[in-house]
Amino acid sequence: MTKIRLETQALSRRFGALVAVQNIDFKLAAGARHALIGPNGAGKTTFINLLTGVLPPTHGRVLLGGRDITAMAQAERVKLGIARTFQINRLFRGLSVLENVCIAVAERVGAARSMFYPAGRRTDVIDEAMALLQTLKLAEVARHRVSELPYGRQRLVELAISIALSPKVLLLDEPAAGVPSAESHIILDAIERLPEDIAILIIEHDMDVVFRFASRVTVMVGGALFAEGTPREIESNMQVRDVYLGQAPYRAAHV
Amino acid sequence: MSKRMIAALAALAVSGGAPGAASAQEVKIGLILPYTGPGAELSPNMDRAIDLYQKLDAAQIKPFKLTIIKRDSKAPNGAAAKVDTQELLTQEKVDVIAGYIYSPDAIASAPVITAGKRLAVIMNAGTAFITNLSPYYVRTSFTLWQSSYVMGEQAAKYLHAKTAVVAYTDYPPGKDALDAFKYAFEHNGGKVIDAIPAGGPGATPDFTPFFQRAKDEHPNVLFVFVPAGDQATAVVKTYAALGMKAAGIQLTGTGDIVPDNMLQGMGDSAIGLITVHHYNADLDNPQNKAFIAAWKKAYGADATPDFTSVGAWDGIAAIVHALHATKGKIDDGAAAVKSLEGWKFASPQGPIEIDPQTRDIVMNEYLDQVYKGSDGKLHEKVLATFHNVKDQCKALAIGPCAPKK
Amino acid sequence: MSVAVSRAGDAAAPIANPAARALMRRHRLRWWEALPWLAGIAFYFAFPDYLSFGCDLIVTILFALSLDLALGYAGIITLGHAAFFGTGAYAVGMLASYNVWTEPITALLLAALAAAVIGFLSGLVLLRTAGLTLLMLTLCTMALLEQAANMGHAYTGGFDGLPSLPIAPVFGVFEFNPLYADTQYLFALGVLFACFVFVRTLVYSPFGQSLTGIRENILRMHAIGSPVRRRVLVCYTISAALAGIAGGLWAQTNAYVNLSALGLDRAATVLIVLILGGYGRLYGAFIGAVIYLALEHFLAQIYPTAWQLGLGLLLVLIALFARGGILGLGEALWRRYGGKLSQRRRDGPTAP
Amino acid sequence: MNAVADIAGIVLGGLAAGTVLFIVSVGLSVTMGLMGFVNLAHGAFAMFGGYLIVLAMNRAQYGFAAALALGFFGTAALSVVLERFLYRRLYRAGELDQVLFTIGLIFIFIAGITIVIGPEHQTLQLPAALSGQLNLGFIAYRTYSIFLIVIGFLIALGIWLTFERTRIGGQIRATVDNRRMAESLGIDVDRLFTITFAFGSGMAGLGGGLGAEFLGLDPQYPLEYLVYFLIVVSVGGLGSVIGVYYAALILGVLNFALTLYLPKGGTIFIYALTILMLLARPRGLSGRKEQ
Repeated sequence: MTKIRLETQALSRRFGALVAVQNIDFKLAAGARHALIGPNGAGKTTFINLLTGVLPPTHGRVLLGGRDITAMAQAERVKLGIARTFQINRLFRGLSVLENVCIAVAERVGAARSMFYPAGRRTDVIDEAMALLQTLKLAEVARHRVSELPYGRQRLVELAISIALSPKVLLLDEPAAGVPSAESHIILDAIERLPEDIAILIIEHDMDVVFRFASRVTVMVGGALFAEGTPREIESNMQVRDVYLGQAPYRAAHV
Repeated sequence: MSKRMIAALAALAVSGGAPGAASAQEVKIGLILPYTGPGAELSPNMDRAIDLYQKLDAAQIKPFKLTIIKRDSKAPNGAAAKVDTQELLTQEKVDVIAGYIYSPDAIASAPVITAGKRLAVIMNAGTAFITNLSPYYVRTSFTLWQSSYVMGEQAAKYLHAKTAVVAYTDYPPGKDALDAFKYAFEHNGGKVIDAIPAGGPGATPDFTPFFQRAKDEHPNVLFVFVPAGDQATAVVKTYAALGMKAAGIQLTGTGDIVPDNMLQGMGDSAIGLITVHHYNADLDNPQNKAFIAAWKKAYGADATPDFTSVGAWDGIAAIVHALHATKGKIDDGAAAVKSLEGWKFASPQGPIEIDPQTRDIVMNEYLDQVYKGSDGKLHEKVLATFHNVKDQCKALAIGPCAPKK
Repeated sequence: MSVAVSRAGDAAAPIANPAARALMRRHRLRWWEALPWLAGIAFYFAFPDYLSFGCDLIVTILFALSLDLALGYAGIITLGHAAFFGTGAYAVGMLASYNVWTEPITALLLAALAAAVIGFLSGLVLLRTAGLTLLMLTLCTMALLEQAANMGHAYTGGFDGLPSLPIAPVFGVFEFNPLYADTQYLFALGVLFACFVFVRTLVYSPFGQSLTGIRENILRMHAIGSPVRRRVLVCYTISAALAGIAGGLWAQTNAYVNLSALGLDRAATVLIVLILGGYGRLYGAFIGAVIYLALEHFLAQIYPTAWQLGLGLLLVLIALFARGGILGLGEALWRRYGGKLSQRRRDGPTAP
Repeated sequence: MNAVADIAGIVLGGLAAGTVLFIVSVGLSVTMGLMGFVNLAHGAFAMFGGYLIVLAMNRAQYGFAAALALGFFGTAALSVVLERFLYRRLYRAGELDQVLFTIGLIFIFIAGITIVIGPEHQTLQLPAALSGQLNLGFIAYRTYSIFLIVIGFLIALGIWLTFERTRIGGQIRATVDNRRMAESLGIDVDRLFTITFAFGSGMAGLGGGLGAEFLGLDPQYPLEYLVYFLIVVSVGGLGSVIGVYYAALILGVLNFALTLYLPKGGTIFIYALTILMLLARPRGLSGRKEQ
C-alpha cells in the first residue's frame, strides 16, 4: 500500500532565466489518488512533461518503481507504464473513436510494427479497444469521427487512449477542462471507476473535483512544492488559501 | 501479335494514300517545338519561317500539299518530345518529323525515330553527336563546334589575342562551345586561362560574379556562350556595367549572345561585340534580302528573323527537296535521307550542304561585329567569311563524337 | 493484464458493434478495386498508339503512390521526392548505359535499393524538422543531387542525359518495342500492380495505421509510446524505394535518363498530381495522375500554346471547391447523396 | 588588384543580388507568417509588376520612377481583387490545398502573359543615370547595383519602422505571434491581411521590375525563381522582415563570394548554405513561431 510507484528527486527545469520547476521531491504511491493544484503558471504541466520525458530536466532524477528513468525517452517510459492525458485534446481527429483507441492498444501490445498483414485481423486489438469503449460508455459512438463528437465525449476519448496503454501511473492534466459542467460528470465518473492499483496524479483547478476524487493534494507555486497533505489539511492551510484559493475569479472563469 | 497487326494496318494506310493521287498529295509533317516552358520564345520564329516558306515557295511545293501537325515539347527534358514523336508516327501517321529545339528532345526521341523509319529533320538542337543516334536524323541547324571553333581560331588570328577566359552555360552546348573554342584557340597559339561555368540554362543567373572573376584575370578576350534568349541580354549588360571594355577585355561569343530579334533591346552596350555565327539578319545575299523583306512584310517592320528561323526555313526546304527526289514517297525514310545526302541549297544564310557522311549541315560561318547604323539601329557587319565549315567535333572525332568503343 | 478487458464484465459481444465490424473489414477488397486494372488492360487494347503516354501515366501513378505513403499517410510534406525518382532512374540508366546490368526486373530492385539508401540517409538528418523548413530541406537536398548529376556529366551525360539505353528483354523473352511501347506498357503495368499490392498491404497493416496516427497527431503518438521518429524514417525509406522503382521504370520504358528525373518540375508535378487526386486515399494517385496527365496531354495537342491556362483553371477550381482533391469531392458527394441510404442499411437503426 | 577593391566588389555584388531577392520576398514572408498561407504564386505577382513596369517604359514611354509606382500600385490592386475573391476562401484550408491553388494560379499567369504579351523575354531599359559605373573613390562599381542596395536598405528601414512604430505594425506583429490572441483582442485580422497582402504583392511587383536587370523577365519567371524566394523566406524566418533582409544579404554575399572563387561549384553553394543554415536554425535567422 505504501509502495512508491513514481518518485522525483530534486527535479528542476529552467527555460533560460526562468525556473519553471524547482527542486521538486515528490512521491506517488501505488494506487494513489493524488491531486496537483496551483495557480496558473505554477509549473504543473512542465512537471508532467518532465515525468513523461517530453522535456529533459536540467537537474534531478525521476524514478519509476525505484528505477532511474531520467535519461529515458518518452516512448520507453510509456512502455514502463507512464501514461498521460493532455490539457488540450490531442486526438486523431479524422479517425473514428474506435480507431483512436485501437492505435493505442496496437502500440502497447507491439502490433504496430507489423507491416504485412491487415490491422483488421488483429481482432484481439479491436476487441480490447471495443471493450474499453464499452466501459467508458463510448461504444455507441465508436464509429463516429472524433471531430464530430461533442467536446465532453472527446475528452473521454482522450482518457480512453491513455487507459488503453494499461498504465501503472496515469497523469491527468485537467481532464475536465473546457467541458460544460453538464457533461463533466461523465468524465469524473469514468476516472472514479478506474482500477484501484493505478497510481493517478491529477492536475485540477476545480476544488470540488479535488475533494471528490483525491486522497492527497500537493500544491505547487512558482515552480516549487508549496504544501502537501489531505484535502482537508490543504483547505485549512491559510497560506494556501492566500496564494491559491484567493484566486477565485480566475477559477470561475476557468471552470 | 497486335503489334504486327498494327504495323500492317499502318503500312496499308500509308501506301494507300501515297502514290499518284490525282489531286495534290497531302504530306503530313509532325512539328515538335516547345510552345510552353523555357523554350517557348524560340518557337514563334520557327513557326513563322515555316509558314513563310509555304507562302513564298508555294510553287516549289507543288504538286504536294504540306500539312503541319504541331506538338508541344514542353519543358526541355525530352519526355514530352518523345511521346509526341511516338504518337505522331503511330497515331497521326506522319511522313516526316521536324523540329526539336532542345538537344534532350532529339536525344530522347532517337530510338523512336529509328524504329519508326521516317526522316526527321532537326531544325535547331545543337549537341554535336545527336546525328549519330539515328540514321534518320538530318540536321539543318548547327553545332556549337562550328561557330565556336571558328571563333577560337579567329580570336587568335584576327583579334591577335594571347589569353582568353571562357564563360559558358553549364550544359552540353556550353561545354561543346568551351571545348571547341579552347581547341581552336590553343592550336593557334592562344591560352585559355580560365573556364567559368556560369549557371544553368533555366533561370538567368547573376553574371556579375562570373564576369568579375574574368575581369580580375585580365584576359585579352572573354568568350561567352549562353543559350539565345533571356540570358543574352544579361550577358551584354553585365559586360558593359562592369566596365570590362574599358579594362581592355573584348567580349566575343557565338551569335547566341546577340540574337537578331533581341539586338535592339540591348542598347549601346552591344556595340563592338565580335561574334561568329552562321547567320545574322544583315547578311548581304539575295536570298536573305528577299527573306527579310518578306518577313517584315508579313510580320511587321519591327519583326526580325534569327538563326532559329533560318534553321526552320532550311529544314522545310530540305523536306520539300526530299519530297520531289523520292517522287512523293518521302515516308520511305531511308530513301528520303539518301536524297538529302549531299543536297545543296541557297539559303538566306548563304550556300549550305548536307554532309553525306554525317547528315549534318555544312555551311558558312561569319565573323561579325555589332555597330550602330545611320538609321540609329544596331546592325552586324561581316568582318570575314569562312566557307564550308563542317562540324569539327565529328571531323576531329573528339570527346562524345568519337566513335564508341 | 489489460485493464479494460478485466473490467469489461458487460462486454457482451464487441464484435457485433458496427464500428468493429467496419474496422475488421476495411482491408477487404471491394469490387471496384478491380476497375483500375481492368481499365489498364483495356487501354492496352483500345489505344495501341498511346502506349508511350500510357507508360508515362503508369510511372507517374507509381511515383505519386510512393509520395502518398510519405505525405498522405505519414504526413511528411516534401518537395524533394524527385531525388529518389532520379536516384532510381540514374541507377538503372548508368548500369544499362555502361552495359553493367540490363536485366529489367533486378535492375528495378537495385534502383529501389539505391533510392532507399539515399532516403534513409537524408531522412536521418532531415526528418527532425517540419513544415516549411522540411519542405526547403528536401528541396535543397534534391537540388544538390541534381547539381551533382550535372557536374558528373562525364558519367551521367548531364543535361543531355544518357541516350538509347539497352534494356534486356523481360524474362529474357519479351523485347521492348521503341515505337509502340507495348511490351513496356505491360511490364510497367505489372510493376505498378506489384508495388500497389505492397503499398495497399502496408497501408492497412497496423504499421500503416500508426502512420496515419502520426499524420493526425504526432504529439499523441509520442505520448502513447510510439517510436515516431523511427516509424517515419522507415516509412520515408520505403517511400523512397518505391520512388526509385518509379524512376527506374521511367528510365527503362523511355530508354534514356537525364537531369529532368531529379528536377523540381518533377517533384512539384507529382505533388500536384497527388493533391489533385486526393492524398492519403491510396487511389488518389491514380485519379490525379490520369486527370492531370490526360488533360495536359490532350489539351496540349489541341492548344499547343495555351493548354496551361486550362490546367491552371482546373487546379484552382479543385482547390477552391473540392477539399481533399477529386476523391475528396467524390466522397463528399457520396456522403451527401449516395451514401446515406447504404450507410443506414449497414448500420441498422443504432446509427443516429 | 588590391584587396580592398576585391572585397568591396564582392560585398557590393552580393548585396545587390541579395537586395533583389529581399524586395521580392519580403511580402511572402509577412503573408506566410501572418496567415500561414503558402502563397507559391508570389512570384507571379512579381512577374505581373515587372511586366507592368517594363511595358509602361517600353511601350507607353513612362519614366522609370512613374513606371515603378505603376508597378507597385497595379500589382497591389490586382492582388486585392484576387485576395477578396479567391485567396480568402482558402485561409482555413490545409496548406496542400493552398499549394494546389497557388500552383494553378501560376499556370494561369504564365499562360495569360504568354497569350496576351507573348512568350518572348522583355528587356528593362534603365535610365542613363543608372547605367554604367559610379566611382566610389576606392572602387568604381555598377551604378545600378549601388542604387538597388540603397533602395533595398530604405525599404527595409521603412518596413521595420512601420512594424515597430505604428499601430498597424504592432497589430501585424501581434498577429504573427499569436493569431488567436490577436483576434480575441479585437484586431480585424482579415482586414489586416488584405492590407499586408496588397502591400507584399506590391513590393513583389516592384521587385520584379527592379530586379529585371538581373533576373530577366519572361513568362516562366514565377517558376524559375520560386525556389530562391522560398529559400530567403525560410532562412530568414516566417513573418520577420529583418530576418528576411539579413538572410537575403548574407546568402547574396556568401553565394557571390563562393561563385567568384569557385565557379565550378555552380549552384551547389546556395543549396548547401540553405541546408546548413536551416539545420542550425530550423526556424530561420530570427524566426518567430511557425504557422
